[in-house]
Amino acid sequence: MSNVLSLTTFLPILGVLLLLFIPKESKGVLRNVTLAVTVVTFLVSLLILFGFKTNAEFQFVENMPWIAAGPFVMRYNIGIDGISLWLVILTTFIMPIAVLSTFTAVEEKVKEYMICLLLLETGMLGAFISLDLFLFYIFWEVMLIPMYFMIGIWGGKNKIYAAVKFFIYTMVGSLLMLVALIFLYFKGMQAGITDFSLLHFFNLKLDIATQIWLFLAFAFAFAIKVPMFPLHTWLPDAHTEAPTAGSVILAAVLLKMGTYGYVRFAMPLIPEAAYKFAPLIATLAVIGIIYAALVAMVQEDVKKLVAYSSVAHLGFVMLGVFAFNVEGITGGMLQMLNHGVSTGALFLIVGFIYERRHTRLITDFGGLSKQMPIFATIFMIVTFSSVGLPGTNGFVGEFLILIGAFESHLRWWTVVATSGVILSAVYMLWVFQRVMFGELDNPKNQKLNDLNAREITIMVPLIILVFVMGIYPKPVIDRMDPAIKKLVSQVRPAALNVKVMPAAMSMPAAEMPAGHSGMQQMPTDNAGAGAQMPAGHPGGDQMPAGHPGGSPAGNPHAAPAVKPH
Amino acid sequence: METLNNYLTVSAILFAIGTIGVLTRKNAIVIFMCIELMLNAVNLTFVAFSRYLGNLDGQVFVFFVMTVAAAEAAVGLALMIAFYNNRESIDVEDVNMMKW
Amino acid sequence: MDKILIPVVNMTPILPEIFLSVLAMVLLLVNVFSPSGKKSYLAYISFVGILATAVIVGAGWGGHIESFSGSVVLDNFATFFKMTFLVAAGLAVLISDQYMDREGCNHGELYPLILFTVVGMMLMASGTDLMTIFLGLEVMSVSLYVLAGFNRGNTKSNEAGLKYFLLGAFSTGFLLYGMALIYGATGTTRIYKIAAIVGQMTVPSANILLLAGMLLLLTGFLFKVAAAPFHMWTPDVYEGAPTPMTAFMSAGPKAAGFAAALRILLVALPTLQVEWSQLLWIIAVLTMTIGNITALRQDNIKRMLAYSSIAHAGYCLVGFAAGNGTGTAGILFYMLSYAFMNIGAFAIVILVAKKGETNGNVMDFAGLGFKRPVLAVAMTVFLFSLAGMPPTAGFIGKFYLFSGAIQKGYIWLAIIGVLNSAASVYYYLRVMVYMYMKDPKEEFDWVQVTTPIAIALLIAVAGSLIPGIVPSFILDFAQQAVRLI
Amino acid sequence: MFDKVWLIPLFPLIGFLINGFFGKKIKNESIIGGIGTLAIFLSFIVSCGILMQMIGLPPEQRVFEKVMFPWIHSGSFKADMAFLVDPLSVVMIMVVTGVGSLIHLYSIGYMHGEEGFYRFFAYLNLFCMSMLLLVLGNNMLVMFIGWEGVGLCSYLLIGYYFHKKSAGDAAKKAFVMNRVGDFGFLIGLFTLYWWFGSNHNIWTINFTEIKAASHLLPYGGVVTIATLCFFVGATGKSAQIPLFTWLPDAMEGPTPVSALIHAATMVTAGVYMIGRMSFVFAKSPETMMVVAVVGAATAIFAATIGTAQNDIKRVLAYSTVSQLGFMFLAMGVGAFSAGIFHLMTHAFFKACLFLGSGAVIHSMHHALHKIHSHDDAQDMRNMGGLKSAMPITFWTFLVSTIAIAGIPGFSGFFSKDEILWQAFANPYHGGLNIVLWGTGAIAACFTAFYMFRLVFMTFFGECRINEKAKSHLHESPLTITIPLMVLGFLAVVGGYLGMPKLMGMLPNYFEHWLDPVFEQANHYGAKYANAGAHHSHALEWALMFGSVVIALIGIGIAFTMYIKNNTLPGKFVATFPALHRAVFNKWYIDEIYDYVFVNPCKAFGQFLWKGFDVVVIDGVVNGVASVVMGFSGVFRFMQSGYIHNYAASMALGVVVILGYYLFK
Repeated sequence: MSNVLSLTTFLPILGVLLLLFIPKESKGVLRNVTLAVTVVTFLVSLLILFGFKTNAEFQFVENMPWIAAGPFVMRYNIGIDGISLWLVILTTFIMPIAVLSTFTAVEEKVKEYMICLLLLETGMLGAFISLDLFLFYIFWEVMLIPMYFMIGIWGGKNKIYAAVKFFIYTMVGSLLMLVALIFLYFKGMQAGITDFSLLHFFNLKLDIATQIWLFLAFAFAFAIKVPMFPLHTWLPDAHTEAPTAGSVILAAVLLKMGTYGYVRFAMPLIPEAAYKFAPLIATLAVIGIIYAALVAMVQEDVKKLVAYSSVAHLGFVMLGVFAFNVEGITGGMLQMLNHGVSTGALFLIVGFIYERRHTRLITDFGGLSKQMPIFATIFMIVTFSSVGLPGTNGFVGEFLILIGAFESHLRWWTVVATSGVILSAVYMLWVFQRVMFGELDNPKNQKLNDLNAREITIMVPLIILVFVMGIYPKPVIDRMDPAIKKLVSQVRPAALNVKVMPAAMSMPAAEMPAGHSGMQQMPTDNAGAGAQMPAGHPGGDQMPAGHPGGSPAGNPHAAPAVKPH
Repeated sequence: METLNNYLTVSAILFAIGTIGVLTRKNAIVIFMCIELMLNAVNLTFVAFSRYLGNLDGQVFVFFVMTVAAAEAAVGLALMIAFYNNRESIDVEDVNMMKW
Repeated sequence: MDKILIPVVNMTPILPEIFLSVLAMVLLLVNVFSPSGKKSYLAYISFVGILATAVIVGAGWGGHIESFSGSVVLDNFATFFKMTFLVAAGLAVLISDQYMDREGCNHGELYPLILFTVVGMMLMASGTDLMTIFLGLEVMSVSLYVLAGFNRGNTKSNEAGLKYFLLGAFSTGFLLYGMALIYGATGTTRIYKIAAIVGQMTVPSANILLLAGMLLLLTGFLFKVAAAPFHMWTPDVYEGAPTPMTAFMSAGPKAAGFAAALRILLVALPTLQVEWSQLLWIIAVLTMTIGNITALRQDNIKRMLAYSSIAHAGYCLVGFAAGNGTGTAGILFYMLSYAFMNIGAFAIVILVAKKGETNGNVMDFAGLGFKRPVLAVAMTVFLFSLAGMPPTAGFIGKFYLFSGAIQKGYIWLAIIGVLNSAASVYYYLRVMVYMYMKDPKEEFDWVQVTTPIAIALLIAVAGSLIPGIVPSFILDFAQQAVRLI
Repeated sequence: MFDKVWLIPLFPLIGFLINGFFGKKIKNESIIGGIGTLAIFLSFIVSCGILMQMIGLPPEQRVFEKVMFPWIHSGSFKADMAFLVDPLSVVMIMVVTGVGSLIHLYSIGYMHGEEGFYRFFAYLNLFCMSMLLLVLGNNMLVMFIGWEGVGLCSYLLIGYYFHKKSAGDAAKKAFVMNRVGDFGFLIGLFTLYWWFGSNHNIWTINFTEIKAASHLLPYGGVVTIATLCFFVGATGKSAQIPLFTWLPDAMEGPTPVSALIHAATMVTAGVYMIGRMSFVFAKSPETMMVVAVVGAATAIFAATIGTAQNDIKRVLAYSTVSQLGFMFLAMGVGAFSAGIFHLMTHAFFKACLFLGSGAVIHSMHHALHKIHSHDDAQDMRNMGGLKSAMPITFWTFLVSTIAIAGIPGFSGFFSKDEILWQAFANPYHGGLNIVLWGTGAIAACFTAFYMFRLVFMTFFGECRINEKAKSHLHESPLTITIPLMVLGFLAVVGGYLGMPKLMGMLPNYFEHWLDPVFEQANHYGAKYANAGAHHSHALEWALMFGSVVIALIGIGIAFTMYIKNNTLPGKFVATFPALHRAVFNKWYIDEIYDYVFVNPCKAFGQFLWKGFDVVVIDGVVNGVASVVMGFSGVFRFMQSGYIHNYAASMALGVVVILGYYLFK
C-alpha cells in the first residue's frame, strides 16, 4: 500500500514489457492485454482513491534519493493531494476507454500503438504525482513523445504537420519553463533550500521582479499546453489529425497538464506575480472563451469544432483558477474533470461516425438520429454535458467557476465569460442539429449501423459520470476541498500584499459582522500562517488559527477583506 | 626590449604574410608552404622570447614544432597525392565537391 | 657546470598512452606481416586493447600524480576525458569493420591510426604543459587527417582529408602563436606556473601579450571543437570522411579540444575569466544558432549531423562560458553522453547506407520504423537524446550546461540555448517523420547488423538512456573531475 | 405530507426512466402512455395532499423546506438539493401536475401511432420533473436546474419531428434564446450573491434567507442591476420582448407540447420567478418599470401580430406571448398575486385552446390525409364550419375564448381586470400608470379580436376544404375530449377563486392565499411615493366596465369582418398592404435578428477562423518557422565549399576577436 502510487504509475510500463513479447500479428491478444493492463491500473488507482484521507496533506508520499550531483538534488518525490487525486483517477479511468476505442479503429501497427498508449499513461500519471519539480519536468516532456508518434503515425492526412507543430510548440514553452525551474532552484539555494521538492519552494519568498519573470516563463509553458488564446493553434490541428484515442487522451488528460501546472506550480510558487497577472490571464481566458466559441461555430469538421470547444472550456478553467478563491479553483478543478469526461466522450463520438463514414465533414451527415437512435441519445447527453446543462457535470464546474470569478476581482471578465454559455449552446446544438436532425438524405448514411456493444460499453461509464458528477459532486468536491483551501491560504495572503489592502481598510466598519472584530490584523496573520506552514501541516486547521472568529466553516472567504471591490 | 620588439614584429609580419598567402594562393602545396611560414614565424617568436627571458623552454618548443611540421608535411603531401590521383589537380578551387 | 638534474619520472600518468602506442605499433607490424585479406581481427584486437586501456585508466581514478616535471598530470579530470575518448574510440572501432569492408578500404592501418588519435587526445587531456598539449593535439590531428581521407579511392574522402588538413594546419598556426605569446608573457609553458604568475598580476587583462595569446590559443581550440566562425570545415569534412571516422571525429577530438581548453583557461587563466567568458558567450550563441539553423535544411544525414554537432559544441560552450562547476561538469557529462548518442546515430547511418555512401539522405530512412523496428527505436533514442528530451542522457547534459549558465547569471544565454534546442527538435524529428510516418520505398533487405555493430548499438543505447534515468553516478564523477582541476 | 414533497418530482422522473430506457421494448402504447400519465397523476395526488395540509395550517406556518442532499458546497458557496413548499409553489405544483396530467392523458390519444411514442412520453415526464424542480427549488440553483431542464425538454419536444429541418431550427432557436435569458439569470444570481456576501457576509442563494435579509437591500442601485439581469432571464423563458421570437417557432412541436410547455407551464416560469423574488424586485422601482413596460409592450405587440396569422397554432402562440405580457405587466406594477392568478387562469384556458386546436388539427390532418391532399392542416383558411363536426371541441374552445377575451363571468375576466386595475392604481409608476392601463386595454381589445377571428374562421361559416374531406372530419376520442372538458370547466370557474373585492360576492381567496408570500414585497411597495393614493370605487367600476366594453368591441369587429362581411379583411389588406405585410411577417423581427445578430456572428466567426486563426496566429507561428528556414537557406549558402572562404572566415574571426579585445 505504501508505494501504490508508484505501482499505478509504472504498471503501464510493465505492460509495455509484456507487449514486447507478443508477436505483432496477434492483434487481438495485443489489444486485450493492453486493455487488461489499463483496467488493472485503474483498479489499482482505486486503491488510492479509497485510501485517500480527506485532508490537505500530500498522501502516499514516496521520497527517495535520485540524483544528487553538483548544486542539484533531485529526489524521486511523489505524492498526491486532493487536487491531483482526481486527475490521477481521471487518467486511469480514461485509459481503458481510450484503449477500447481503438479495437477496430486501429488495424495497422497495433503493437506500436498500444505501446504508445501505455507509455503515455505513465507519462501523464507521473506528471500528476510528481512533487519534485525536476521529476515533474521529466514526465511533462516524456508525455510528448508517445503523443507525437500517435499523431504522426496513426493520424490523418496532414498528420506530420500537426505532429511536428504539436511537439515543437509544446517544447518551446516547456524549455522556457525549464530555465525558470533552474533559476528558481538557484534562488531557493540562496535561501537554504536543498532540493527540488515542491513543498520546500512553497516557503520561498521572492521579490516581485523575480516573480514576474518566473511567472512569465511558467505561464507561457502552461498556456501553450492549456492551450490559451492566442497559443492555441496547435490544438485544432493536433486534434483533427490525431486518431480517436489520441484525441481523447489529448483532450481528457494532456490539456489538463497546463491548468494543473498553474494550480500546482505557478500559483503557489509565485503567488504575487500570479495575482498581478490574473487580469491578463483572465483576459486571455475570456477572449479564448468567446473567440473559440465563435470559431467553433463556423467549423466544417466536427472534430475541429470539438477541438475549439476545448479551447473555450479551458478558458473557463483558467478564469476560475485565477479567481484566487475556493469556489473558483474548485470549479476549475471540477471543470478539468468534466472537460475530460465530456470532451473525451465527444471525441469518441466523432470517432464512431468517422469509423463508419470516413468523413467528419458536417455537411456529409444529417438525420442520423433516425438510423442511430442509441448513438443519438448518447450524443445528445454528451452535447448537453458539454453545454453545461444543470444536472450534468458541465454545469457544476462552470457555475462554480463563474460564481468564484464573479466574487473575485475578475467581475467584469466573468460577465463576458458568462456569455460564452450562450455561444456554447449555439455551436454545440447547431452541429448536433446538422448531424443528427433533418432528412436522412445521404444514401451513404442510410445504411449506418447503430452503436455496437463495445461502443456502448465505452460510452456508458462516461455517461454515468456525466450525471453522477452533475447531481452529486459532493464526494469529489469534498476530497479536493482541503487541498484547495490550503492552496488559497497560500496564494491569498500574497494577493493581499499586492494591492487589496486599501480596499479592506476602506470598508465601513459598521457593515462588518460582529464575528470579524479581529479582521484588521487578519491579513498579516494569514500571511504568517502561509509562510510558516511546514510541509504537510494539517491544512484544514490552519485557517481558523489565522483568524479566530472567522466564518463557521473556517474558510478563507470569511473575511470580506479579501474580497476586493 | 628594443631588440625583442623587433623580433616580434618581424615574426608577426611573417605570420601575416603566411596567413595572407593561405587566403590567396590556389595551389594546395603553396598554401601548405604558407602555413609552414606561419609556423616558422611562431618559431621565431618562441626563440626570441626564449632568448629574452633567458630560459630554454621556448627553444625546446621550437624543436617540437619543427618535428610536428615535418610530420604534417608528410601526411599533407600524401593527402594531396591521393587527391591528385582522383582529380588530377591540386588546385584548391577544385576541392569543392561538398558544400551547402 | 651545474649538475644536470634528471627529474624523477613517474610513468604512471602516461601508462595508458604508452600502452596504446605500443599496441598501435604492434598492430601496424602485424598488419604488415599478415596476409592480405580480411582485417576484422585487427578491429577485435583494438577493441580489446581499448577495453584494457579503459581498465588502466579507470584504475587511476582518484589519484593526483604530476610527472615529467609538471608536464603531464594524472587527475580525475584527465581520467574522465580519457574514458570519453576510449568510449568514442571503442565504438568507432566496432562500427568501422563492416563499413570499411563494404567500401573496400578495410586497410589494417585504420585501427592503429585510431589508437594514435586516442593517444594524442589523452595527452591533450592530461597535459599540463603547453608543449605536451600541443604535441597531443598534433598527434591527434595528423592521425585524423589521414582517417578523414582514409577512403583513398573516394573523391569525397580525399577532399575531406585535404580540407581538414589545410584548415587544421592553418588553425594550428594561430594556436601556436597564442602559445608563443603566453610563453612570452609569463616565461613558462607549464600551466601551473602560468597560473601562479598570472595570479600575481594586478590587472592581467591589461597585459596585451597575455590577452592576445589567450585569444589566439582559444581560437585554435574553437577550431577543434567546431565553434563558429571556425566551424566551416565541419560539414564538409564530416560528410566526406568515412562515416565511422565522422562519428569518431564528432565525439573524440571535440572532447579533447574541450579538455585542453578547459584545463588551460580554468587552471592557467582563471583571472581572465571576464574576458574569455564574454567571448565564449557570443561564440556560443553564434555556434548554436548557425549550427541549428543550417541543419534545418540538410537532406544528407551526415551533413545534418555535422551541423548538429556544431550546435552541440555551442551548447557545451554555454557551460564553458559559465565556467563554474555546474557548467564544466556539464561539459564533461555531455561529451561522454554525446559520444554514445552521436556515434550510435552514425552507426545507424552506416547500416542504412549502401556502398559508395549512397542512400545517405533523410528521405532514404522512409519506412525504416516498421521495416526494421529495432534499428529505428535505437535511432529514435539517439535522436531524442540529441534533441535533449528526457529521459535521455542528452537532456541531463543540457540541463547541467544551461544550469551552469543560469547559476552564473547568464539567463539570456540559457534562453537562447533552449530556444535553439527547440529549433533543433525540428530536424531530429524530421528523421523520425521519415522513419515512422512515411511509407517505405524499400525493403531495407541490405541492412545487415553484424555482431560488432550490434554490440556498439547496444552500448550506445545504454549509454544514451541509462545516464538519463540515473545520471547520478556519472555526474558525480564529472563533478569530482572538475573539482580537482 | 410536506416532507413527502420530494415525491412530486420523483414520480415523473421514474416515469421518464422507465419510458426512456424500456419504452422502445414495451411497444404497447397504452402501457407507455399509462405509465407517463400515472407518473404525473401521482404527483398531482401528492400535490393535492400538500394543498390540503397547507389549507389546514395558519398562514404564517405555511412555509416548509426539505433538504434532500447537499449538492454543491464549496468555499462559502452552498447549494443543496432542497425544496421549498409555500403557498406560491403549491399553486404552481397544482397547475403543473393538474394541467400536466390532463395533457398527458390527451397525448395518449393525440400521439397515437406516432413513431417514437415512448420518446414523447419520456420527454414529457422529464419536462414535468424539471418544471416541478423549478417551482419547488428552495434556492436559485435548484430553480436553475429546472429552469434549464425545462429548456432542454422544450428543445427535445420542439425537435420531436427531428427529420423536419424547421423543427430542428425551432428547437435550437428556443434553446439558444433561452440561454440568452439564462445568461441574465446567472449574472443576476452572481450579483445578488456577491452583494450580500461581500457587504453583509451572507453568502446565500436560498430564497428564504434572502427574503429574511432583503431589508438590507438598498432601493435601486445594485438591486436594479441584479433584478434587471433576472428579468432578462425571464424574458427568455417567458418569451417577452426582445426574446419572444422562439415561441411562435416552437409550434413545430406536437400540439400537447405547445399546450403544456409553451402555454400553461414553462413559459410562465419567468412570471413565477419574479413572484418568487418579489421581495427583491419590489426594491427596485426602475426594474419594476422596465418589467411593466416590457410586459405591456409585449402584450400589445404580440397581439397585433396575432391578428394577421393564418396558422391556428401561431395565433395561439402570439396570444400566449401577449398574455404573458399581461402577467409581466402585473408583476411590474406590483400586482404579484394578480399576475400569478392570471398565470393560473391562463394555464386553464390556454391549455384548453391549444388542446382544442390540436383536436382540430388532428381531425383536419386525418381528413386531408384521407383525400391525399397536401394542404396545410393548420391553416385556418382551410378550415371553417367545424362546429358541427366537432361539438365538444367547439364548445370548450368557445368557452376558453370567451375567458381569454375577458368577458365577465369567465376566469380570464377576473384575472385580467385585476391586472388592468392594478396597472392603473399601483404605487410604483406615477404618471406612467395611465399609459400602462391604456396599453393593456388596447391589447385586450386586440386579444378579443383575434381570438374570435380564430373561432369564426375555424368553427363558423362554410367549410373551405372540399366536401370529400369534410365527411372525414369527426370528433376526437375520449382521451382527447375529457381533458378538453375539464379544462373548459376550469376556464370558467377558475376565476372565482380570485374575485375582486370590489364585487364583494366572494372573498379573494387567491390573494389571501398568496399573502404570506408577497407581503414582504407589498410592504416594500408601500414605501413608494404614490402608495396610499385613494381611488374611488366608482372609478374602479368604471374601468372594469370599460375593459368589458373594449373586449366587446374587439369581438364585434371580428364578427363584422369574418361572419357578417367576410370580404372586409381582403379590402383591409388591399388598403394597407405595407401594414399587413409587416404584421403578417411578424414586424420582420426574425429577419432583423438574423441581420443584426445571427449573420454578423457567423461572419465574425468565419473571419476569426479563416482570417485571424489561420492567417494571423498561425501565420505568425508558421511565419517564425519560415523565417528560420529562410535563414537556414542563407547560412547554408555561406558554406561555399571553398577552402579560401573557410580560411577567410577563420582569419576574420581571429582579427575581429583580437581587434575587439586589444583596441576596445
